[in-house]
Amino acid sequence: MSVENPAERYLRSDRMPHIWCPGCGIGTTVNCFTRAIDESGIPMDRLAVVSGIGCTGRVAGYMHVDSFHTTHGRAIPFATGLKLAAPDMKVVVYSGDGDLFAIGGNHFIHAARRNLDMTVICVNNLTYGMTGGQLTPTTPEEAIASTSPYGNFEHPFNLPYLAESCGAVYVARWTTYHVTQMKKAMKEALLKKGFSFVEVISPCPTLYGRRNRLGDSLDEMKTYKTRSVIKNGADTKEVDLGMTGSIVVGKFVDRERATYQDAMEAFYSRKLGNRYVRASQ
Amino acid sequence: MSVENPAERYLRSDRMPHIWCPGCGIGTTVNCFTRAIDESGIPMDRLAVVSGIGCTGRVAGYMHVDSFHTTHGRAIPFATGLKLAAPDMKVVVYSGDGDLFAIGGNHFIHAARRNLDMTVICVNNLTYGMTGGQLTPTTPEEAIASTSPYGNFEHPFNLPYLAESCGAVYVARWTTYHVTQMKKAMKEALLKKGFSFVEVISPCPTLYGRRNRLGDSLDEMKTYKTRSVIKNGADTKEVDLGMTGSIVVGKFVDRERATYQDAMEAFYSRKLGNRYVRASQ
Amino acid sequence: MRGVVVIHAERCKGCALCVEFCPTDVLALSSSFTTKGYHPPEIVRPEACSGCDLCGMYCPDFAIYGYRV
Amino acid sequence: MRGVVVIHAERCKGCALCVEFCPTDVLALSSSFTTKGYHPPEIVRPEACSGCDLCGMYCPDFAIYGYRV
Amino acid sequence: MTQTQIRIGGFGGQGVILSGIIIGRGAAIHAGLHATLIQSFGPEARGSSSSAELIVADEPILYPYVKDVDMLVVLSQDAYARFTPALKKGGLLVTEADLVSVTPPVPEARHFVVPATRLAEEIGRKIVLNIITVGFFGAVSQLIPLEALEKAVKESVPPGTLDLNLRAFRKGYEVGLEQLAKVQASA
Amino acid sequence: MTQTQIRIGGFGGQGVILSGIIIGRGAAIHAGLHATLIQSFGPEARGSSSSAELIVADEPILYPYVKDVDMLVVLSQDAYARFTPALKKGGLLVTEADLVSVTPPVPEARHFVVPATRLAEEIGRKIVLNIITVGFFGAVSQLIPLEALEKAVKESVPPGTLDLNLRAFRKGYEVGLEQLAKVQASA
Amino acid sequence: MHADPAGVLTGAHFIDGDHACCEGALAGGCRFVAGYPITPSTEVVERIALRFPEVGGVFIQMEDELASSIAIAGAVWGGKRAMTVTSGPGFSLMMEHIGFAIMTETPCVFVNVQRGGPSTGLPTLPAQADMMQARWGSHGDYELIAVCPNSPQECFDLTIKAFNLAEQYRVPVLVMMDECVGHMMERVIIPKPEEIEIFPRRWTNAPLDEYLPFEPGEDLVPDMARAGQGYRFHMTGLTHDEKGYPDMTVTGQARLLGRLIDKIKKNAAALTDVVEDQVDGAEAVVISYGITSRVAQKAVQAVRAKGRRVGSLRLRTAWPFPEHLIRDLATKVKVFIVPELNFGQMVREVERCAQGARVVSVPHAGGTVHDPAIIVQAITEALR
Amino acid sequence: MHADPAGVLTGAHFIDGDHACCEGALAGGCRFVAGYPITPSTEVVERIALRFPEVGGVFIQMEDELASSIAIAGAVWGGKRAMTVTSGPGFSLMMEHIGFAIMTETPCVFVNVQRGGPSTGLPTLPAQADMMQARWGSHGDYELIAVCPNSPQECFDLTIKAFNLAEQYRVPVLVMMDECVGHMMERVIIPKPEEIEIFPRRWTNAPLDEYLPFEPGEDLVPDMARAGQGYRFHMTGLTHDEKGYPDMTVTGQARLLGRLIDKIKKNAAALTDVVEDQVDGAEAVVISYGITSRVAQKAVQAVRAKGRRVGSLRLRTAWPFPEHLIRDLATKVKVFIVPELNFGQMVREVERCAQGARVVSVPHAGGTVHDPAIIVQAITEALR
Ligand SMILES: Cc1ncc(C[n+]2csc(CCOP(=O)(O)OP(=O)(O)O)c2C)c(N)n1
Ligand SMILES: Cc1ncc(C[n+]2csc(CCOP(=O)(O)OP(=O)(O)O)c2C)c(N)n1
Ligand code: SF4
Ligand code: SF4
Ligand code: SF4
Ligand code: SF4
Ligand code: SF4
Ligand code: SF4
Ligand SMILES: [Mg+2]
Ligand SMILES: [Mg+2]
Repeated sequence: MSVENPAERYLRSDRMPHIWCPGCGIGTTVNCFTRAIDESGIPMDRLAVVSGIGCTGRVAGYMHVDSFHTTHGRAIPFATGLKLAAPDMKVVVYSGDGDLFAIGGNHFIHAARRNLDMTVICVNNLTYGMTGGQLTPTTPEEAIASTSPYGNFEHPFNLPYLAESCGAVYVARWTTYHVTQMKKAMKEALLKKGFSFVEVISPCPTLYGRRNRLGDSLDEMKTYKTRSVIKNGADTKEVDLGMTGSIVVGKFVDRERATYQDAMEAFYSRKLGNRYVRASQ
Repeated sequence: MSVENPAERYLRSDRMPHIWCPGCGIGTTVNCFTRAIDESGIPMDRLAVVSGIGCTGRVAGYMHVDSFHTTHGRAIPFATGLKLAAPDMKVVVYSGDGDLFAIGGNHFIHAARRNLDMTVICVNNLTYGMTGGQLTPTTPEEAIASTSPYGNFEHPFNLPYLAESCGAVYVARWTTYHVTQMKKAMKEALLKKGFSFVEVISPCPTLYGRRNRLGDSLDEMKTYKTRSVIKNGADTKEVDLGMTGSIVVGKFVDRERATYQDAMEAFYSRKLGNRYVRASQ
Repeated sequence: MRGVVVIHAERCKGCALCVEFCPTDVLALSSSFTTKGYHPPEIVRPEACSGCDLCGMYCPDFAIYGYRV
Repeated sequence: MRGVVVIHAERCKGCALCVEFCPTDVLALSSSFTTKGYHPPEIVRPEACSGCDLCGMYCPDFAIYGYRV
Repeated sequence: MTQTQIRIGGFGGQGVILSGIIIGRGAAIHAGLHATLIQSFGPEARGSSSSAELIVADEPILYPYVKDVDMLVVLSQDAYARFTPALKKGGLLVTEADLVSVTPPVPEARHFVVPATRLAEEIGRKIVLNIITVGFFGAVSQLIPLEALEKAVKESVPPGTLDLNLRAFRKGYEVGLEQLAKVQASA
Repeated sequence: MTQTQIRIGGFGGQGVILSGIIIGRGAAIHAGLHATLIQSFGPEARGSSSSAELIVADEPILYPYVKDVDMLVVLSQDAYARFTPALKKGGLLVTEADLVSVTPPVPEARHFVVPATRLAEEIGRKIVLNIITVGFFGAVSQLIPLEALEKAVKESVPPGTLDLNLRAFRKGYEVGLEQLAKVQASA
Repeated sequence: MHADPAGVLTGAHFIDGDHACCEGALAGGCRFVAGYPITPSTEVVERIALRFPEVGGVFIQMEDELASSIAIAGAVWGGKRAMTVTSGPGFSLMMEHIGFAIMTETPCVFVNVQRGGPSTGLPTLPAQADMMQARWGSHGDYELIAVCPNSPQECFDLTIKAFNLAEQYRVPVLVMMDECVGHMMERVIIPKPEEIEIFPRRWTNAPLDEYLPFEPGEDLVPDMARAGQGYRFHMTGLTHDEKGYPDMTVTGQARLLGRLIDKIKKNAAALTDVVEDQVDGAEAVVISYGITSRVAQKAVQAVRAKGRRVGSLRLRTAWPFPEHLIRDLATKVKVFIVPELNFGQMVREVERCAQGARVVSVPHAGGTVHDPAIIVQAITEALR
Repeated sequence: MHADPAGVLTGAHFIDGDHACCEGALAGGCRFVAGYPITPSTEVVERIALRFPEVGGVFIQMEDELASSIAIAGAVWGGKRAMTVTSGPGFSLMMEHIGFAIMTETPCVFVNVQRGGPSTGLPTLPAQADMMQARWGSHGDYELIAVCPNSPQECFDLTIKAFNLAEQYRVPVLVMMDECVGHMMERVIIPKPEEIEIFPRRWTNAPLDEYLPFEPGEDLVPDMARAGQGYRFHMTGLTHDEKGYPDMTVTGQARLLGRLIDKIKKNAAALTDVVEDQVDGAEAVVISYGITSRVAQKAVQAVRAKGRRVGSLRLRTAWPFPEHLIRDLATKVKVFIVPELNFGQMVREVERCAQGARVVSVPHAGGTVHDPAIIVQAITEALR
């Protein structure tokens, strides 16, 4: 008996090989994502993946579902329109740290605030991969990037804290070393109603790793293994990341709050009674 | 003996009367601001006020200091350039809730993250005054606005929490009822090194007040008086605002962290030694 | 310590904040109109003024202020 | 329960993650090259494979997977 | 082509624009005429002055702004000062009795005074001042049939306030007719 | 005008672009010639192939891309396959000894084989493969004076690695000269 | 197809252009609007917010114009007809997403109620100074469609038309209003639903595994799918092939851009929507659009009254510019007179097509409309 | 004034256009750069990040292009010469702030390294398809200056020039590079500091209480103050008067915009920077700019070799378009040939000025440069 690669049916096999560098963590996250979809039981035709621009932004193009490669930073507002127009779809935004939190930061905080029913997966490789390894808002202090050639002196975002403070109902962080936990978090996020956020710390050996002398992908994965501390339910205030020191991972937030759409429908029903006409796809 | 209006020297008297409606809280905040400058001892020629667009955005135009009326949402990045180019200036961003947190949200979170040395004063009247009273990201649930004619079902930002989670070193909230405390907070913010944030809940009787049947400005001020609870040092997580219920006010955050400029200078000095040339105005 | 309050009636838009929040009830809205049609405050208990300038800080129109003498 | 591991060598870019993180040391990097010049993994202890698919989840290139039989 | 240029001015909150809309609607929807209404506003004008420019004509209107005013209705002193200079010789001028003092006077106008504030107080709601004025204007201008205006009032006010507003409208019309009669008698 | 179109191809990490830059710099800065270098890259090419298009001429260069290759240096099989078709008849072809198998052969090329990998191993640092190649190319092409190239090498490598690189460069040049001599002898 | 009765407020209304635009959108089948307030366009979305819950539409006030202008693209691919509404500064922020809609062939409508610029300018006063921006404001090469209403009635009519053209050509269509028509109230007749033609979305009926989302039909326009139908399609703002996959090659670029441009350019004649008035045999022709066309018409009438043969050509579709028409006219008339509320924008197109015929620009800085006398004078001088 | 030696890397360098642009900025006195990475412009800011700490400059990588494009305005008013750098998609996001810089007369430099569009398009390949966007991409009416380098050397030279023109006219100046010149390495000669002319900021020397920040001098350009000098000035993107106070009136608009446009338009001749080659007596003239001008020159040489009299006119300043020059030439030559890496943008300006002379567009979708043979063919056919 032979079994197909479990990732295969979720991929556009005609587009393989993908463009990612050897050992790039993005592929690992996608691999876990395909298994998470599988386990979630969400039918492929009900799933849409939306990406911005970046190495991670190419994920949409490799997923064999309705998939949208939008503009830099705007995956979330595109997904907002998509989700509100097609409420039966499970909409996943899959993008990079720069895309989601530099140029796209405003959309993230507003979507979290509104509790839009979508999952945001951020492959946080601590740099802008696609454009050649510049500083991002998540680059740790001291790290070298092409636009911080002497090292970074900016304080980076603590993404789980930001997500929680804006209202995300599910927040988890893992590294690409934690494949089973990452898969589980992705699955939970997919099944969660409301704005769920999964951050995956991921190697970019070609740029971030090389510039910061972290070795190849495998070396970096080993570092993740030693640096990571699993603290489910940790106070997100305390999960800042540095160049060294521990990487706190785990499921940090899992709470309930009415989604934008549910709040809207309940509200209009209450205010307008049967004058209210629900949107249909 | 006759004494001049203490506000007068800080105002462009040739532009009075201003455009704000009778009872509009913006003028009250400006009045307090003039006294705060006075008490701070910061020379007027060392102070710059930068505003975005909105009723509050007009503040820059009335302040008799170097003053910049920029574009909607972009006061903070303008101020960033100004401050980095003229590090001797005390730069104050004075703008509305919509300007700073709808279109301008990304700049706020990044400036707070970087701990840019500036003071941001937000007149939060819970609506877009200038354009006729639309929903903002701070409009409480249930409130009527011209774009939420049946009431608002979006969850608003909790601004102090957002500011703290991004890294602001000083965070306070008052209402226009709390003139002395507001003045003190503004003064403290002016004298604080780093990214300081003062939120002032303020009446917009013409639009927000009228649509939500809150009476005139005086009525709203009385409500502030009864609804407000002073909790200095409160956990910002707990200071959400609703249509009714308490308005938690006070100084919430006051901490130390290297500013962007200090971090930059220290960093380059360390890395480049005397090859580093400090920027001069 | 005593205070003085100064009213710049032509700037006033009659919101009555100064009247309401003067701690010693120095002020009342006048029945007269400004040229723009607003009722400005008038000083009804000058002797009670402490010059605390609360009216000044409340006034949205820079139309009043107090000072100590 | 036993497992099977399948390698799609032409997709492999030789990062060795599968080799490193296989819990039962089933894999080793081969000394042969793919046409792109990478060393793909080879199965050195087939009998030890549990089919856990950890290699599959780690692989950034969808070049390997395991399953239980 | 006959074209009537109308300006209605007052201060914010008086419902000046709504009165313009009612007259426009009456003309354009119920009287088979053409009407174009433009409201003048700007951020500087917030809460202070407010005015509507209305053109009523028997043919499509091309130029949309009012330049030479045929009929002027003013509900504030400020509006009186600002808008009377553009009133044509022999034009219709309606001023509110309590809010506007006719200084300097406009010698060659056909001048009517609407006691809108007083009538509104009689009716019991100050807010209907503008609807009274519409009625009054309808009568003294004789520009648009009564029924057309009345239909427009019905369509333009919140349903719950319909009775009140219709009373106000009719009262204004009535008083207007009386004054018109007086003037015509004296003419 | 004399113009030489050069293509240098290999895979990412081999320093192919740098070798192009050194030759270009040698020509443009130290040999009184003109040189234009363009690197071909794209997101799809990440980490795999890498190539430089270099034109050296005695007049300003107008068209910047290489179309008909006068001189081709390939350090990977992939580059060999992709770039040999554009090599002009009688053009210069330099292939790396261990990395490129000359199949299919290019009959009418002046073909040289640089044992760069082996020489690099001898020198002790695999990374100087590209500098060896530059030296070798300098010798067999005779396009740019030795001194010019050597100055360019000096300016183009990190100061700490200067000695190493100069050794590599000279080694490559030496081996190139030897081969050139052999060919010329046999011609 | 005819309009969905739910959205059609049949009857005669006395409303302004902003409100009429909203009703046009509703009648045109729009069921998703993302917007961000800005004077003088806000009334459109305010009315949408009021009307949508009763017709099954979704309105969301986004955090900014960047978000609004791409949320509509998301909604379109979710199956809705969608629009956003803005004015100058917001329009400038939408430029990237106009390009994205063009590249991804996302049918959608952008309404720009023009006010005085540049920058914050004159927020409450009219201008027509975003006409060239409408054509050229996004990076890269493209063609699109822009319509110019001159009355509230046309704000209604042309908004419906905009939705139809967007669907027909799979292109963003711009409704270039101005503050004057936007805030001007006039009679607007809304017809019965069955009198309103709707160009439906070009839904594909290809079998699930045969569909190529960017394979053009004969008219160069591909059929469309929406999320959730099982097509599992991909789209990207990168240069792409028929499958929607990135194809970042010189030939890929030439093929894709060539088609995106041709699908509009080759249909320029069909897209031409002008109102001609006594153009045949005219010595001079006044070319105008939007609110200025009404003032111009007044001027034309005045000049005709003095016995001169002056024609008037009004552009209801500004882009694509009716080049063929002007080139043709240029051989027949002496002079074109082009009044606009700007320093001379569309007049440049006229100049381009004039081939030696004289062209007189009648610019205006905006804030109000031309004094008709100025146009009369320009015509008169031009005819001298 | 001459360049500050600290920023001038005198000597001969073999560098690409992006790096040369960075060195031009440094030599041109730029001491503040705010940027956001985007291919193919990123190398400019990467080099800036490396170089600035040693010359007293401040570089900040902002959160997006909106922020970058206004942070530079802040820095300018803080006293610095400032620039931002981007490419197509980022340029689209900067449109609002180009307008803001125009309205507030903020001297600053925007570099756009053009790549294939629209939308994400061809990120790593060249195009010249943002030329019209450069002129028209922001809302409202305005004029600005745009220069077009055709080599790394010119990337250096014209970046200095851009800073000088920005200061002289108090206007944003656009450096319209393309991916090809940006990534092409050639010899770049950086002169000695004392050989580099710097147009200093037009600092006011008015007494503190007499300064009117927007009162123009004779050349229509006002003198400037910076924050902290005690002038306590105000500036706004609203239509404003000489004091910088809002003046939202029809006359205020006409006065301000009239001046902002005239200060460029009236100096169009002075701003014209073209390279003419055998234009006198030519039957045909090829008009080109940027990288295309090199390919065009090759083609021109080929045609001349066949004995035809073909001239070449290269635009180093694209905007303001040298209208007077083309109008004049149009009376002398039979035909203009305009090759560009776009579907025909600057050619429209040529058409506009051609007054009946023939104009042949030689478009190209981009991704590479023209094959010179195509241009040769176009010239040959045009001359037939
Ligand atoms: C408006 C705009 N600005 C900039 C870019 C250039 N750009 C493309 S991807 C990218 C950064 C990507 O970083 P990240 O999101 O972290 O993704 P990664 O490549 O690291 O996965 C940038 C800046 C762009 N495409 N569009
Ligand atoms: C790019 C852009 N979008 C929209 C606007 C319109 N606009 C002007 S002010 C404003 C909202 C102001 O709200 P807020 O900041 O809360 O200030 P307030 O008027 O309430 O004091 C908006 C949306 C604009 N000027 N520019
Ligand atoms: S550049 Fe970095 S993030 Fe991008 S594919 Fe390569 S390793 Fe991955
Ligand atoms: S609209 Fe509201 S916020 Fe604006 S001036 Fe009036 S009261 Fe103040
Ligand atoms: S100064 Fe103080 S006491 Fe005097 S009137 Fe003002 S508020 Fe009252
Ligand atoms: S607070 Fe100011 S505006 Fe209000 S009533 Fe008193 S003086 Fe007048
Ligand atoms: S399936 Fe599990 S046990 Fe088998 S090779 Fe893969 S990782 Fe090892
Ligand atoms: S993890 Fe995948 S790519 Fe890496 S060595 Fe194993 S099979 Fe190859
Ligand atoms: Mg990243
Ligand atoms: Mg507000």
